[in-house]
Amino acid sequence: MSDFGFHLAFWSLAAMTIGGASMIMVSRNLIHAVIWLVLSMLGIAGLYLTLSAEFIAVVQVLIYVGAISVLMLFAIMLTPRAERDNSQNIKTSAPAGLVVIMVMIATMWVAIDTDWGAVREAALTEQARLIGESLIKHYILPFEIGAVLLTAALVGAIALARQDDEDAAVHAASLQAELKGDGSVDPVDVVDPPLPSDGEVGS
Amino acid sequence: MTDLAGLSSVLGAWYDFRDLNNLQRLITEWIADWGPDWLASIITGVLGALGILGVIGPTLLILIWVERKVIARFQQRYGPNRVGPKGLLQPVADAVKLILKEQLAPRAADKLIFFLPPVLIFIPGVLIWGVLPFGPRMSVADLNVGVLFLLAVSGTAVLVIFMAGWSSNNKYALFGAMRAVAMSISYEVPMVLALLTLVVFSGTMSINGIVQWQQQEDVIFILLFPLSAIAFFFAASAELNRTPADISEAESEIVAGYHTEYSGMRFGLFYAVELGNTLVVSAFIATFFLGGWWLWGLDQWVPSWIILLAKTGAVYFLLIWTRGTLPRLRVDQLMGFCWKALVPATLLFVVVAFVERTLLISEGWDTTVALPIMAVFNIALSLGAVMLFARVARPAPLRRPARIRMAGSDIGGLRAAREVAARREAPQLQVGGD
Amino acid sequence: MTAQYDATAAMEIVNASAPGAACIDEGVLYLEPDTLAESIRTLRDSEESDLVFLSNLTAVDHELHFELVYHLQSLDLNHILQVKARIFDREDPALPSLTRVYHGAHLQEREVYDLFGIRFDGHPDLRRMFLWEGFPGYPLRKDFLQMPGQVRAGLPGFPHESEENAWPVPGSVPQRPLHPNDPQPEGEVVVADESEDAS
Amino acid sequence: MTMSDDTRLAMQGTIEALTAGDGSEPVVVNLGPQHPSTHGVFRLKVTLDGEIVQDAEMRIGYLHRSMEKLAEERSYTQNIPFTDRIDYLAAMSNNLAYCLAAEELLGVEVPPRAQAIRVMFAELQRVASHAMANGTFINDCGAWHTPLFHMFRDRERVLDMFEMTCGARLTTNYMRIGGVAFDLPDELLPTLEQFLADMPENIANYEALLLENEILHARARGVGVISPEMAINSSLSGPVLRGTGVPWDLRKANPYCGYESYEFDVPVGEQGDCFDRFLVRMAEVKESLRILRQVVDTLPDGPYLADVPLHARPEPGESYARVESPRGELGFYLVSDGGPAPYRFHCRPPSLINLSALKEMSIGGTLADAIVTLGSIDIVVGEIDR
Repeated sequence: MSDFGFHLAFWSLAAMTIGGASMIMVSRNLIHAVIWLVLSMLGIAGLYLTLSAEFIAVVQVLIYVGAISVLMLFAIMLTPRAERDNSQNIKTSAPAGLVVIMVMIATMWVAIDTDWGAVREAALTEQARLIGESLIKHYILPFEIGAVLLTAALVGAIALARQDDEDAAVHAASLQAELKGDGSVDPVDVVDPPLPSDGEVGS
Repeated sequence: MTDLAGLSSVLGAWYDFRDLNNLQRLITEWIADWGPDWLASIITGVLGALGILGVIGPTLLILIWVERKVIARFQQRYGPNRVGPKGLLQPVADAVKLILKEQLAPRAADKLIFFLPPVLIFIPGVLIWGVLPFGPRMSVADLNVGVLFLLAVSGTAVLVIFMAGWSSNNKYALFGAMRAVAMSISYEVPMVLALLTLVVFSGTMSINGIVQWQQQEDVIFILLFPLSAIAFFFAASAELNRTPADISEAESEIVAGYHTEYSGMRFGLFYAVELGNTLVVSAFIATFFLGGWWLWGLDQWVPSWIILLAKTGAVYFLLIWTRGTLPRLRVDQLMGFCWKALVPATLLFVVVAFVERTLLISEGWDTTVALPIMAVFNIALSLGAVMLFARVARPAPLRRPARIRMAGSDIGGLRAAREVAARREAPQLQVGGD
Repeated sequence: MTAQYDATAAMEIVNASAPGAACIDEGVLYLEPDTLAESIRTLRDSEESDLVFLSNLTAVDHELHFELVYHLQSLDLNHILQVKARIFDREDPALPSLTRVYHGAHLQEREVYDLFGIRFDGHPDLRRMFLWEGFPGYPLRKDFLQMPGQVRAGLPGFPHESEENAWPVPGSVPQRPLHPNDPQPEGEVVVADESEDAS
Repeated sequence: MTMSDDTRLAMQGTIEALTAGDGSEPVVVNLGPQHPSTHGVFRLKVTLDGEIVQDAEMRIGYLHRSMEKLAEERSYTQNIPFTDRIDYLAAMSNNLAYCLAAEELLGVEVPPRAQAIRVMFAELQRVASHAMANGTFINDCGAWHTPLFHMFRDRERVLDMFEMTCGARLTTNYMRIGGVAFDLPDELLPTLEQFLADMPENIANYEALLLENEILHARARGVGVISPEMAINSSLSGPVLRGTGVPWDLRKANPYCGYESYEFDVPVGEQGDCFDRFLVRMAEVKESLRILRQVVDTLPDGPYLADVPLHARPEPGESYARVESPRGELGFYLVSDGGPAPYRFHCRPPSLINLSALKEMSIGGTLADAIVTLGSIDIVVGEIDR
């Protein structure tokens, strides 16, 4: 591919990535922020493509755009509406911002300082195989630890969700008590009343 | 095994309609002679996109007609038969009507996000066609990670659906969007696992590679992994929001789901992409499980893309059939079906595929003997798994049969009811139950 | 065939538990409004009457009083009993609600409240049902249509029976816009809709 | 740090939701008045926690035409067309119930042929109405209209027979006080014979398509359950009551129009869920066909209309007549003051009263279950609002 096409792709994708990322900070609405995040992620996937890293690009889209962003949307939808605003308080976010800026400077310094030699052509054709082999053979321990961690997170999520269920039961009970209190017809009594011969119906 | 060298010598000329790739290659070479090479890549890309759109556009219009006509026949009606010969122009008339209609937006809608989805939904809808192999060398992009690409692109559509539902500021739309998202991330799991079975067994992630594997081994995957094929079919119809899994636009519950607030051509775009996705999913089912463009040597004589279209049509008919016959499942039932039935079943066959692949490679079994044995074994295993599931996972209310008794001379209230219920004779009608 | 349940027997059942709560007038069982719910509960729970099914609940405006009509049915014994209650207070008519006895009275009582304006004390959700809150008047009352000309609601008679019955009643206010084919009323007439053009 | 009013309001709502027990805010969704599965302009306001119905409240009156008041201004015969429009899917049954009430008031004897014709049309109407009820019920379960269109074939043939006889298909206005408006036309009986010959095969088709359908079972079994005690206490009637196992049918309990001379049976369910109601309706269609067969075989000759003056003035008094309409117990309560028009005209609408227990049936189920329950009750909004 010629320089012009490559540069065009690189600069537009870089603009997309950084523009999306900046819009995340600017937008007040969390759902808008997620959508900008998706745009940024897509830009990164495009950058991977320009590096001929098809596998990683596709995985980036699959995981970050298809899964992580959807997960974020779920989290937002499950959050009470009052807490859905983007942060408003500069006092609490300033230290965090400072830390982020420092980390970014450090990363950029390392990135510029490192001597990235040209990648061998052969490595690119069989990325999937290489990644798979290195995961299963070379990095088997971290891989397994990651798997265990994810399983633990899964179990934790289930446990949290279960707890909510009990709350709902309590909620229903309190509603029933409320209904009993104001002297109206109690739906539970009404739905399943004792036989008329045993007692009174609907009273 | 097909003689590929001989085939390509036959397929060399640009006018050979069996392989339209020749045409494109000639154009590319011609441009490369005089222009810069980036122009060639851009022009071939544009040509490919135009080719896809040229295929989808008219096909969609015909498909709407086919679907309406077939459904009408299921329902003892004629279907569209007024506009044009046999009603063929009805979809065109509908499209013109939709374009002319006013496009409304709710006042409280999130305007930008509301306007984007009908356009954005087209991107995955069109991109996904890019990796579909119409022939040995006929796909716009023959990626070596084609399977992953397919999953990644189809996964992004759900985000657009969420945008549409959320920005409408309508509760039906939000319900539809949340249902669509929940469905999509759930049914992606069995879908991925079903495809993983094929990837493990054939050892390639290229879609064309999977077809070529089936061609090489003279077997179609639905025979080897029938349960994966069925699971993929279910998962695909769930992702496509088609009955019996159309909960995200369940008409009787949430009106039209996430596109409730879209009118005019905006709705038309959603509708078109939905139909287009149905077609492309049929094509992928045909490709993965039915051998795609290959059909036991027939592809030597008939253009491969016609074979693919025929198989696609058969799968598409199956999708229409289920839609016309079955009621819709509930949200929790669909989720339960996914996680309790499809995921274990597909997972089982990933393991089976892994074991069988290992036997084939490391033990060096003869495929001509081993594959039929494996097919028989897998079919038996699938049947056993389905029967086990039917026995174990049946919901409690369905375990008792529903009975209708005749009251006879017992007419009255609770006392008569007890007498009728206590009768010893067989009920008039008894359905369901274990 | 569904038999008519003997009103005297029903009266005895009611009066056995609450003396004076029921009386019979022209063969119809009348219940005291104050103890209506208890009396009907007694009739429902009694083995002999077994009136477990509220078939119908409605009201009739007898101009001087309202009459609540209940049709109670026994399914097992297959008999029906008509029970009535009278309310003489036209300004604020009220009656105990039957919702604690029959869940099926819920909607029917709301309907009566909506169209007659009769309150049911103890009803859990007494709101207007067909008409909106704030609708002026109660349509099924006989005085709903009373207008300046003192027209009594209802069809006075067939036109062929007497001259007086020919519509419109002379001197009355038309209840609907005049049709060109209608006989034009004589004398001074207040036209309901002055903006009507000469169609 | 300032907080917007919106945020404060939203926060308050959240705190309320949190103190109420679980952290989720309930959503109120209006099903209707314009909604595909509320069968007219019926509005169900459901409060949802996720997909679970916490509360269901119905708002009605969008179709209120004040028929009971209008009827006080019209003579007894003039009121018959109103009854068509009360339950427009079972106009014949409504005509019949009103005419029975008026006849009781006037003391009219109905000739035997008229009685047989009335039974014939009431049962044809039941076949048509149940076809509609079952078809739309499957639609509410999410089918793509296929069973509905199949069942509409039968309904169409019934409506053709109505048209043949009285000129109207939906609002028939066919019954008269003292009989029916017209005698049967010559072509009706052959058409009816053909219909009776074709129906068993059609019903067998529906049963093959629907009865063992696992998805339908999953959607309708154990959904919208109501106990027989509660059903009786809520004044439910018709297939909804019989679905709970209570064998109550006015055609048997209080025979009118000579129903006692025909052999038929009353199907009852067991569980009281939506599927039982559906099965009861399917079985009732078969019983209706049985009655129709007998009516055709024993159709007497003679006058089809008693000699009743159009301008009838009944004695002061009251009457309450009930029939078993396709939806349940349909009653008309008439009070006469000796005038030419009813002093009070009241209709006991089965559709409205069958909704008494809708809230109890829906709470705890999902939104989809509430829709299926509503569909299984088989409401007609014209009758609810009147």
